[in-house]
Amino acid sequence: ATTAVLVRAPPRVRRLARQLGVDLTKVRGTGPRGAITEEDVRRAAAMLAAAPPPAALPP
Amino acid sequence: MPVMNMVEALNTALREEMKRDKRVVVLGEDVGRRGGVFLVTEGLIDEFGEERVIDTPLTEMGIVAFAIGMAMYGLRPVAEIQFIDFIYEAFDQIVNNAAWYRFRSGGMYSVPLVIRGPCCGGIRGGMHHSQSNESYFIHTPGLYVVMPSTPYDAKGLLKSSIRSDDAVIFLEPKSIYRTIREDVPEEDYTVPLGQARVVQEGSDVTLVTWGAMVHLAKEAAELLRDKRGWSVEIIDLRTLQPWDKDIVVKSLEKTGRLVIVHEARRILGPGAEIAAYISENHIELLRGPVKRVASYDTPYPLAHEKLYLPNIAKIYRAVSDVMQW
Amino acid sequence: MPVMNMVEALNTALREEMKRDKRVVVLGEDVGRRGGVFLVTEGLIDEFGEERVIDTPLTEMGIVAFAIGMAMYGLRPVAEIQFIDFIYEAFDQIVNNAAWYRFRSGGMYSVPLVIRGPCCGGIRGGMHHSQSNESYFIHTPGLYVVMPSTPYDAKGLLKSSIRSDDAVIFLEPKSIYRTIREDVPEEDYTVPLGQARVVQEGSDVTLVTWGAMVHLAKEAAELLRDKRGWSVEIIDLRTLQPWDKDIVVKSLEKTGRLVIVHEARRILGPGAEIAAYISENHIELLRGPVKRVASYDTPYPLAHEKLYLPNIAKIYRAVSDVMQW
Amino acid sequence: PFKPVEGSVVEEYKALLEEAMGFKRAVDEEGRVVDEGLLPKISEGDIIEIYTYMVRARVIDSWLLKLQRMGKVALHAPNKGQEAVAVGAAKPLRRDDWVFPSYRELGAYLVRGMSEEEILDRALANADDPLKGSDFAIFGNRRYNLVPAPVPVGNQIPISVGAAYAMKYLGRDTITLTFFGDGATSRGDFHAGLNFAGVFKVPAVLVIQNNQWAISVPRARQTAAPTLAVKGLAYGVPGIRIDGNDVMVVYKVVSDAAEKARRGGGPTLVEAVTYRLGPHTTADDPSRYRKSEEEKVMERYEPLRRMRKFMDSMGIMTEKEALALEEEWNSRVEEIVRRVLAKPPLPENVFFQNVYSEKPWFILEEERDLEETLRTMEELGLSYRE
Amino acid sequence: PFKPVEGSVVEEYKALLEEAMGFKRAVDEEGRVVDEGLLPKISEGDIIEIYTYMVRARVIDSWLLKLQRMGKVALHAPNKGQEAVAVGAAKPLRRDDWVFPSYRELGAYLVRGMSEEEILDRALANADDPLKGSDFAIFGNRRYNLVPAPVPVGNQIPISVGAAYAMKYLGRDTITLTFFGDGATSRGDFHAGLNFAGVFKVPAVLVIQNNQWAISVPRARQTAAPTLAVKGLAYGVPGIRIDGNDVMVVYKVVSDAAEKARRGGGPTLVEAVTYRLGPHTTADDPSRYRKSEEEKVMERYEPLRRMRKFMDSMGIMTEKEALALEEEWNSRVEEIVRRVLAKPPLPENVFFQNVYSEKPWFILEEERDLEETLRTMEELGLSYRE
Ligand SMILES: Cc1ncc(C[n+]2csc(CCOP(=O)(O)OP(=O)(O)O)c2C)c(N)n1
Ligand SMILES: Cc1ncc(C[n+]2csc(CCOP(=O)(O)OP(=O)(O)O)c2C)c(N)n1
Ligand SMILES: [Mg+2]
Ligand SMILES: [Mg+2]
Ligand SMILES: [Mg+2]
Repeated sequence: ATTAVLVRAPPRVRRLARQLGVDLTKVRGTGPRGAITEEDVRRAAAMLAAAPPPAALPP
Repeated sequence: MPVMNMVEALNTALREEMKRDKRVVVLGEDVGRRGGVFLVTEGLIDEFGEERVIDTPLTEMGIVAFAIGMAMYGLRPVAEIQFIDFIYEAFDQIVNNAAWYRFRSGGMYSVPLVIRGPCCGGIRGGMHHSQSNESYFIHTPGLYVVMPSTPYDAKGLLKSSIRSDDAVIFLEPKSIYRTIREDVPEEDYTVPLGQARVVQEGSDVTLVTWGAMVHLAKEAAELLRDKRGWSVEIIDLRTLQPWDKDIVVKSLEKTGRLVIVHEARRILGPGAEIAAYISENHIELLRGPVKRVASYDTPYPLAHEKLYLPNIAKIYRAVSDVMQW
Repeated sequence: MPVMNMVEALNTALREEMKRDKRVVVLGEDVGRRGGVFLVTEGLIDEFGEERVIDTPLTEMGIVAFAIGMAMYGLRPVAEIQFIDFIYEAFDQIVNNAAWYRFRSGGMYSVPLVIRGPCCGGIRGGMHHSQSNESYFIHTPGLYVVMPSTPYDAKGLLKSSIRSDDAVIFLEPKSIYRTIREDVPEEDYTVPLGQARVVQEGSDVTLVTWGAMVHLAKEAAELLRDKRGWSVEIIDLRTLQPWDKDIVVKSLEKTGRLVIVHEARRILGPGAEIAAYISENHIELLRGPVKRVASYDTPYPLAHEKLYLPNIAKIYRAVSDVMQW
Repeated sequence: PFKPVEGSVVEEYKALLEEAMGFKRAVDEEGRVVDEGLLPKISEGDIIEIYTYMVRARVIDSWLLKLQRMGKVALHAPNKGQEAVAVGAAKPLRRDDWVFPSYRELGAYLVRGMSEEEILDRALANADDPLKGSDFAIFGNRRYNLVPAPVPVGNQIPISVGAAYAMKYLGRDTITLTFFGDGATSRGDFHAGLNFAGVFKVPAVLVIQNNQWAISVPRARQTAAPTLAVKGLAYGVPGIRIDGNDVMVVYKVVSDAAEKARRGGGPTLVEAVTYRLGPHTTADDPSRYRKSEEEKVMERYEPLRRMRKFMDSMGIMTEKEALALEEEWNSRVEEIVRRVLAKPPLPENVFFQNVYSEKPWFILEEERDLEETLRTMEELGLSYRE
Repeated sequence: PFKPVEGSVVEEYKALLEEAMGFKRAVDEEGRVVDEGLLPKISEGDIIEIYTYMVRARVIDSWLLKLQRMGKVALHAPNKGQEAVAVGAAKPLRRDDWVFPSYRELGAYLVRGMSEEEILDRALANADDPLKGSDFAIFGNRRYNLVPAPVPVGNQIPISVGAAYAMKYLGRDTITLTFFGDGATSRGDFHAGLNFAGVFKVPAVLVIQNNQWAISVPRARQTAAPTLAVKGLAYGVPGIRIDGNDVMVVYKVVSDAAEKARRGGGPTLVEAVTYRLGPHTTADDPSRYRKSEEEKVMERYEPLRRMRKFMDSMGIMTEKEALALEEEWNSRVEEIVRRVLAKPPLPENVFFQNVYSEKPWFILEEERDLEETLRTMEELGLSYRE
């Protein structure tokens, strides 16, 4: 029931990512020990918003 | 309004409470003619006599147990422990009886006792005249644990402690006994137990502290503002148990960053509970780690106390760390 | 391999160490003819005589101080505290001397002492025969604090403790003294201090615990698997100070969720340090809050111990809470 | 200070030494009066009352043992053989004096006015338990100025001395009476308590129930001093050694010491020599550390038998009548036990009360946590009762 | 147990009582021999040596005071007036005996072989401090079997008794010598220590430096017992009261007690009556609680003056020669002080050593934290030295 990828982000950042629809496994952390910070998530969210919507995945 | 240092404020509080209430008695080693080694009880024996200002034989166990008996019978004893470092002989009596007699007796007996004494370091007192051992008491239900950081609070908190129906451990940071002077009203006032105070407002990081560290925190905050432009909110807990969680949570809602500064050692120091409580109940408020600036987990070293205790550099580092998040 | 309960395993450990090393002596109240009230020292007096298995006068302060002197002179005393709840009279000697003599003497004297005794609740022992007071010792640098959860570990950890050059507080959860039996090798083996053990692997949540709670945790994990399909990793710390942070961090890298279960009270219970350490150094591993399942912050109540102590329902709730994150 | 102590003080101390190493008794083990002067001046009615308290103590003691075996009482510390100390010492006190018992003073509770029902409520920790189920083996009730003892042996000693100081300070003419065992004399609390009692000359009577054993540790292992009473001398407190199985001498000596204390004459330490005829507690097995022969020899000295012989020889009550009293009380208590067993248990959240005078936030949070837990238990079909 | 203590024991105790309430002295305050039998059988050379140790103790004591006033020593507890107890008790011991001092035994350290330089290293907590700057006012060195005292008053008493038990258990013929103050007799540790000493009949000599004061609390407030030696009787330990300012009787009585202990005769409690002529510590102001007249009267009893008169009258050394010795040692120590003040301080991370036998992970983490902190301090231009 868990992801195999180790995500490093404090709970508050994880919550924000959920709210903004950011997939944390795809975010590069700039915080201590490479952890993802709130700013990292906001930046990723901004890029998501700027980028064109992804093509539908093949079934 | 007279200007007082903490020793004078405490002396005044004792004097006023003894005048107000015949049940208040003072006891301990050298509290009589000597007036206590820091002179907190100075002059009381002249005003109230030997039966109310009691020089005891040299045993903390005896002092505390004797005071428990007095309190159960209806007095309001204020027991001085000459240095809080010497309290351990009394630990059995404090835990089992001062803290728990109400519970053990189904509420039939209470122990309205104040155990007070100089605590904490910074005056080259060495291992046995410098300890910050509040954790042992915070972990013991039934006790209030109090530590003032200013003369004003010292007087108001000691009065509340004497009037409380529970046993109070009242810790006096001796390094600021005489270094801080401020206006202290002559009239009767109290500072309620369990309520913290915002020493200064800030928006970037919340610094929770108490006792002499409040003043260190203020210095550090200034440096952080000047050097880094960060705005530090400082909270003085004043009562360490029960601690004022609401004021801390409210501050964290603003800052999202928490640093705790205390003279007690780090491992199971009071900061451990604050950090644990926040991460248990309000972790979503945190942008990053909860940092503790505490003494190291060694006995108190006479020769290097300035490196052992929290200092400005350590606070500076801890705040810088949490500001990375 | 003989099957033993924890009492038998401890008795064997003492017997073997006493055979191996003449410096090992046992002392305490009723440890001689009576064999200790739980029979941990049964038969030792017959084998080793009154000078090595010493019934003392009734004072924990005396027992501990006397043992400190023995240890400083070169013996390896194992001092029994009849119930660990009675240790407070010895607190002064434990803190100032057992824990700190090495430091105070610049390393010239050490105190290779083991203080052991039954701890913890669950057998209708009431306020003074049920306490889990390990926090007081964890907060005191210089001490090792150990608590086994199985007969195998009990033997191996007690041997390590006796051979350690530091003072060890060895806590025996009396509720599982005789309830768990397992193979215990006859040969000499030790379980190293400071190393935890993964009791069972899991992927959803890390449950850190020790002593009798290990067995409760196993029951709860089964229920959680059956009812909710969650996979619980259980870590038995075995040594509470210094605790094995690496094993916990490694587990959190997998699960991202932490629940701590202990019989000690919550406020500044050992769980506070674990939670604080993780939120200070590894908060980025956490998906959500660190939950503590502990006893309530009241004295131990005889009449309602089952509601006071951690129980399966409380663990169930705590895990359910962290699984929401 | 550079000289010997004055001769008169040395003489005084020699006299104290004789009292501390002697052995006062009014009535010997065969019920014969051996020292008229040590018989208290009390009426026949008083004597019967005293004997009745001793009988009631023995009866309720045996019921507590039975209830423990039935699993109803968590633990009991038998009183058998020590009834004379508890009753004889408590009887001469006033209601407004304070008594600090240990855990073998059922007789003292009864003398103070506690009923068998109240004792059972406590022992069973039911809804009427005044101590709210906090601990076992401990009794006390403020209504009777009977302070619940701490379980840590001897803790009550310096506490009681503090209470005595408070009485003196407030100008009351009350006193404290404190009980503790031979084992307790080794604890720091004894040292502090006796020393403060001496220094502050408090109105206190301190009674050692020297029952020869501290669980398995014999009296001789407790201290190398020849008696326990002699320890008083280390504190400037007179120590008197008496036959604790002779209720008459206990009454007389404590009564005198109490009046002396009341008049400002300071504290007295009384070593009451007695013997524990049963196990230490229901969790103990004395055969591990003492021969049953010893117990048999000691049966001869036990206080009820002696009182029966004494009353018989004095024409107060025949031995047969005296034995019948025991039967009678046994039936009465059986009745009470039946009633008490039917009482409801303590409420589940009782242990959140009385931690503080007012509940701080964390107690309130935890009280809510308990409610939540009880709900979860119901959901999961778990029960916390055996 | 139901009988009085045997007559012979009572008689024995009466004799003990006389010793405990008496006052042994060999030489009076004017240097006159008052009891030949209490003079130790030692040579003139020994006497000069003993006097020299007393002189050296006084000299280093005064230097420690000076250095404290200069801010070099954190705190000092003056020894002045009590040199005879420390020197007289330590001198008869063997090198392999263990000494547990308190904090007024400079003379004992010297006798054990510690040099002035070593005392100063310790007091200044410099790089050569064997106790590594851990605390103030405490001295000790394993090399001399001189165990550093705990600052909590009296803690060393039961610890030393445990060490004495270990000696006996291991079959050694060594003993322990323990020093403590009049105030220390009130602590639980005294009670436990003396009681264990009596019960286990350990080879120990326990010396009370009864200097009449515990800071401001006079001896009479410490206990209502007429002497402190009488406390031994509570533990079956003989208590002997002596003139602690008469180094001859201290030597004699401790020497006898030590040999008795060595031969398996058990422990002895010695109450050495003395007087603290200075303040309690450099942080104290005695004028708050005692009249300076008292001190003046007590000067007459001080031990160095007495020794000079004694030696003069015995033709061992004139008073003038004896006084010159003090001058001589003062110059020597001045030299040493100069050298010691130039020594480097302890390393910054010294306090992470000796917490455990091996550093656990959290100590290592914190040691790194200190390094980091020192770097930050440098960056910020902060210093931790005054
Ligand atoms: C401080 C402390 N240590 C140990 C115990 C366990 N314990 C309970 S009763 C007892 C013996 C007490 O002996 P004594 O004082 O002679 O009283 P008695 O039981 O003989 O009445 C012991 C060791 C305790 N209750 N408190
Ligand atoms: C347990 C403890 N309580 C209090 C103190 C503070 N204190 C230091 S010395 C002292 C008085 C000691 O008196 P005494 O035992 O007579 O020794 P003296 O100083 O006279 O040599 C006190 C109260 C202490 N060191 N330890
Ligand atoms: Mg109060
Ligand atoms: Mg007994
Ligand atoms: Mg003194």
